Amino acid sequence: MGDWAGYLTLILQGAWVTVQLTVMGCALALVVAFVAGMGRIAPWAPVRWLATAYIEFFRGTSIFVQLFWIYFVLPLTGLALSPMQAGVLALGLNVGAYGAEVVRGAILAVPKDQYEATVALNLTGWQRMRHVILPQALPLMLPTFGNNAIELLKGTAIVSLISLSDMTFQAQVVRSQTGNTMVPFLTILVLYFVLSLVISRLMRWVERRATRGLDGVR
Amino acid sequence: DKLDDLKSAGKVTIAIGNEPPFTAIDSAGKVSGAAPDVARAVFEKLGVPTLEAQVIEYGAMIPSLQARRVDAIAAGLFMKPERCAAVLYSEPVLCDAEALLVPKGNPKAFQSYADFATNATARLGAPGGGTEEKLALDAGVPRDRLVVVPDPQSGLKMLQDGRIDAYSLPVLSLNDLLAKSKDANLEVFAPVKGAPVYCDGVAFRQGEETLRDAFDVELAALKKSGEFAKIIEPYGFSADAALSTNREALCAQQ
Amino acid sequence: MDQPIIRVRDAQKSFGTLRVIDGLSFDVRKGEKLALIGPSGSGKTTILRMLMTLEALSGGRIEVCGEPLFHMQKNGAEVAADEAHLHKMRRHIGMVFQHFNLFPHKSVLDNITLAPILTTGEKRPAAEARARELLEMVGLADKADAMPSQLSGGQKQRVAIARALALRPEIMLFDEVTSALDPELVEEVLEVMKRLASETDMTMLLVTHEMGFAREFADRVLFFDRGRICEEGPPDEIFSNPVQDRTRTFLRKIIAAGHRV
Amino acid sequence: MDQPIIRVRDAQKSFGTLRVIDGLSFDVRKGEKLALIGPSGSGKTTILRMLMTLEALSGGRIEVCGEPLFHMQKNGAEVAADEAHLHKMRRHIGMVFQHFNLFPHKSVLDNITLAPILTTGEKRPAAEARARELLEMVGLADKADAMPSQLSGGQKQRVAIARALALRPEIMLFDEVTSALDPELVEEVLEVMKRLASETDMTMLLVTHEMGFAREFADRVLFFDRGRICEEGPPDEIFSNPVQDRTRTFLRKIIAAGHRV
Amino acid sequence: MGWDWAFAWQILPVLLQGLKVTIIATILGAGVAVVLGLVFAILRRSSNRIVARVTGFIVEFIRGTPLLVQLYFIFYVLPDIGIRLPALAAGVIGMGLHYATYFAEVYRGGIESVARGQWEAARATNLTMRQTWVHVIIPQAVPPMIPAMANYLLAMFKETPLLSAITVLEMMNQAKSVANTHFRYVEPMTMVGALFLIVSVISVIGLRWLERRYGRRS
Ligand SMILES: Nc1ncnc2c1ncn2[C@@H]1O[C@H](COP(=O)(O)OP(=O)(O)OP(=O)(O)O)[C@@H](O)[C@H]1O
Ligand SMILES: Nc1ncnc2c1ncn2[C@@H]1O[C@H](COP(=O)(O)OP(=O)(O)OP(=O)(O)O)[C@@H](O)[C@H]1O
Ligand SMILES: [Mg+2]
Ligand SMILES: [Mg+2]
Repeated sequence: MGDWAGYLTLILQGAWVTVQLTVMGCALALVVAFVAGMGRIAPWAPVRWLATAYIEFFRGTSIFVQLFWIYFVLPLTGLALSPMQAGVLALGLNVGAYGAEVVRGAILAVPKDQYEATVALNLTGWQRMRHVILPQALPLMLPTFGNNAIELLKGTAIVSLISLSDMTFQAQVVRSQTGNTMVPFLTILVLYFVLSLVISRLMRWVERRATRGLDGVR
Repeated sequence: DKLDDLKSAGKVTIAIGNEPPFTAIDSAGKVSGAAPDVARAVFEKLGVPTLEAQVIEYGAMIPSLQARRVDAIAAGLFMKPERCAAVLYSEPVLCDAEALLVPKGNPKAFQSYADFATNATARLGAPGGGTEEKLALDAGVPRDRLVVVPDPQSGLKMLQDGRIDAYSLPVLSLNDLLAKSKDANLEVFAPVKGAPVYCDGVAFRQGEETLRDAFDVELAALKKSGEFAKIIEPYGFSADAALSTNREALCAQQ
Repeated sequence: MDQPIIRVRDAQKSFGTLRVIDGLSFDVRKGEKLALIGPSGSGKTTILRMLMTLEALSGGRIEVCGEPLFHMQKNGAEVAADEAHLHKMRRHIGMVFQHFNLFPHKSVLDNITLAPILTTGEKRPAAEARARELLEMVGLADKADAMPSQLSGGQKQRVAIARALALRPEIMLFDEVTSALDPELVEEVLEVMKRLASETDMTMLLVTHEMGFAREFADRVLFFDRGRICEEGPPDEIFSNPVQDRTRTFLRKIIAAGHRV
Repeated sequence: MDQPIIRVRDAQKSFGTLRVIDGLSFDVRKGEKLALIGPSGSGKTTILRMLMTLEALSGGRIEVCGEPLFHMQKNGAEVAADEAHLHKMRRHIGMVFQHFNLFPHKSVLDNITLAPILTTGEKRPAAEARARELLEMVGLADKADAMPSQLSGGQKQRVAIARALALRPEIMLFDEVTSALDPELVEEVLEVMKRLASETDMTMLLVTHEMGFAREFADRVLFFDRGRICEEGPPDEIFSNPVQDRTRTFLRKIIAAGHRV
Repeated sequence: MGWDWAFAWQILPVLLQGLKVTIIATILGAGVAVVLGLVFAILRRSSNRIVARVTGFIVEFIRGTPLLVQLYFIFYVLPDIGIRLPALAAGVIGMGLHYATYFAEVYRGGIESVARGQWEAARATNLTMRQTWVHVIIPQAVPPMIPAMANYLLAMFKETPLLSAITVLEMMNQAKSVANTHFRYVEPMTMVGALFLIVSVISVIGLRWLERRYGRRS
């Protein structure tokens, strides 16, 4: 039972997998969130329906079901993904659906006044979005995005259920090797917390940058 | 065909359960255990030098094989008629009887799965979708007293904590678990009365008969040369048990 | 020029079942300064917003600079205008809002130059030079680099006026541009508008509750009531000698509330 | 009665490092109608809010009805008032806010009866009878069962006045009670206040930008500037013949902005 | 590997059995979260700095780490210190504790959504603190909270599959068990997904109704 260094290495390897899943999952979620979120308020009805269907489906079913489906059922149609790909896809699509609502909400939260000013100044649809609406919507999204990123980090724990060697999975391995339950679980609890702290610090920094200049006097 | 694919890839991926002595993965990530060691030896002879493993819950192994997540299962997944129908088994590799992990002295005197059916407060732990669960259900143990345990370590812990009265796995698995736990308050009762002896084989996907047959040929050679016994006996398995039976008999055995 | 620059004919506007503009017709000559007054809810804002194409027309017809605003020719027939047509027509018109609607994330200068650079393809240096001229005109030459949040209400509104002017519209619409301001700050904005009225030949439409200013500023006053024009004429007539009962009642209330007429 | 009902002595108020009220002293006689005027940010609202105990005093002393507002006797020494003392003192004072602050989840009648029933233990039938009387007085007898969201701004403000009166305060504070209203609706509220001023001997303090009304309503005007009283006197003097430069500038701007004085 | 209707029909009762456990766990968990969330919210507002800080840290820690690991901890580690909870109880407490940290935020938001003028009007009409809470603040703070709470209820519902890791026989566990015995993942997983979706869609319709009724509109 003495090989703690080895076991810690194992957990840290898992932590690295967790970090990879989180980063790639967040990247996918971000892209999907913007596409679907703007799709939901697009002027073309079919785009809106598609975005709505995606969002409602992924928010309506449990991430477990999505993960198991992607992992076990999708390959039967010929699309076999590695556990890592399946994990990133499930996490990204799931969190992306929540993110899409954030994007939509933030865009709609920009006062209608601002939109009207852009009409009065004769900007085109894309110019309105690009120069006026999105720059103001972004700071509104960031705090929730931060929370979503932490949700995604926590979500990575369930990929251990499809036997991806993330941190939680490795803790299980250590547990079965050593017969000790407390130490590996306590270790990963702390590690998860540290990772979530890193995310929230990072997001706060991004937020500060994004709002710099806005409301300069406040 | 499949064997050519594996050869050209130079590696084969198997499903394992991380349940010593059948299968194990150590802190460096190295795969060992009787089943993977045998599989490795045979695949090397077939010209596939590298063996990789994915740890998968027992119940998910066959679906994973069907979903092409792994090329084969070498995990102590015992042959049974339904399984034989779902996958292609090689000739038998590892044989073991069922056992019960119970508190020292077996205070409630459990000897068979039927004992759990008659004792109205007895709770039995077993892996989900495993042989033991099936046997217990067939013996009349009600669902609510048959606890689905996710992994051996959890089963041990639940027994220590008094959440279950006994935990059922093959003999050697429990011996290994008990040895690791160093818990003097527990003992292994084996074999479970009325439960058959089971053997596993390496399982392949339906339709890949040529691969399975090629595997069988090399496996038979391995058994003959005595190398087979050298691999599995250090883990506590009996080579004779595997030699004295065959796939046909095992697949017919309820 | 004889042809009116704005021509509203039997305009209709409903929100749901609520008819807000009800068969409205009027003309505006080029260069005319028009004040729109009337009780709350009578549709003054709505008509300005329709001219700015912020609201669609429910019925009737509006022409601006000789072209229909909400209609266009296509294959010989007249059809509803598409975004491209509206985009073209909006070049004629600028609008200043009650709540300024400055872009809070852009500096004063960027607020003013954004649209010229994006819509008329003006080069940045040229746009900035003109923006500074306009800031000079509204008395805010030193605020070019400030953010809107650092300005007082009156300053914000003056920037908003400069921003609208930067696109060189022929018609300017002002919707209660001083009613969100502290009383002390009202004057500086009205000052700018007076200057604009006297120094340019821009056509200006003004919705206001400041009767005193309307009187001084306008060539003609339209008194709105329930989505129609109830009385119109030169300011002196309307304010001193209103013909309609409704106009009289309205003016009496406004005066009682402490406003000077 | 000779003793002033309100006595402010060297009052101080800071928000962070910003000194908002700066050594302010004044008295109010019982029954007096006082108008507080002055530029934005001069501290008019703040002094009313302190009298209503919505803000704590940073320094100095305020007495209401002969008792210190923010201080009390304890074991012979004067200490900071506790909540019980403030609760007792608040009985003397009522306040009407710029944005009405009606309780949106309660009917008009419940808005008015809530406090009497809860704080003075009045019985419901008595409280309702009185509420209906007050509604009659403000001209809203038929709105007893309406919800606030169903009322116009002017009606809301009249309910707010009735709500404050229901507690029978000796002193009423009004903070720009008409500035959030449409101009047409201002009159109905001022009407109610005029009647209140002439029919009761309540002490009333009024912050307003409606100079015309202030002149008509007040016995005395305090002109605030930067947290102090810069000039005070009868309305006719202050409005027609201000002594201070600051007052003159302020009045000139207000007049230029179209307000009648 | 196609879809087998007969098999689907045959396993439906078992899955519905699991759905019942899922719903019970969700409701009990929500009950714990509602109460505990209020406790967290109150403690966090405490004027005692230490109490507020410590509560804040606990809340952040719980929210920053995965529920799965927390469940492992409660179920497998707590017995070491003599706390042995039945599986369902451990699951309910784990979920309740985890979501209490979210509910605490909902309470805070609800209270802050009441306009400042309402506090002032209550003060000006001389209501006591208790009267202000009971008659003015809470009646206005609770309705806007209802949609958010219903949202989290739905989220909890979708996270119940985690309880399978601590041997609770909820719907996902039943499905896995069925899948394991019959070596078919398509039907059980798809049906679990469908059942989740059905319950979610019904809940979302209910939620929209709640939002219309109680939600605040900007
Ligand atoms: N988007 C809208 N949806 C529904 N009704 C609207 C909308 N915009 C305006 N209205 C209604 O149309 C009527 C006319 O509104 P409008 O804003 O044009 O009046 P106004 O004359 O500008 O009044 P005010 O002096 O108060 O600004 C009002 O009854 C108003 O409630
Ligand atoms: N809660 C607060 N925190 C910080 N500063 C405040 C606060 N309340 C008021 N102030 C500041 O105190 C000063 C005086 O404010 P006050 O509201 O009393 O002015 P006022 O005379 O009522 O002005 P107005 O005519 O605009 O209502 C202002 O500079 C204001 O910004
Ligand atoms: Mg208007
Ligand atoms: Mg004020």
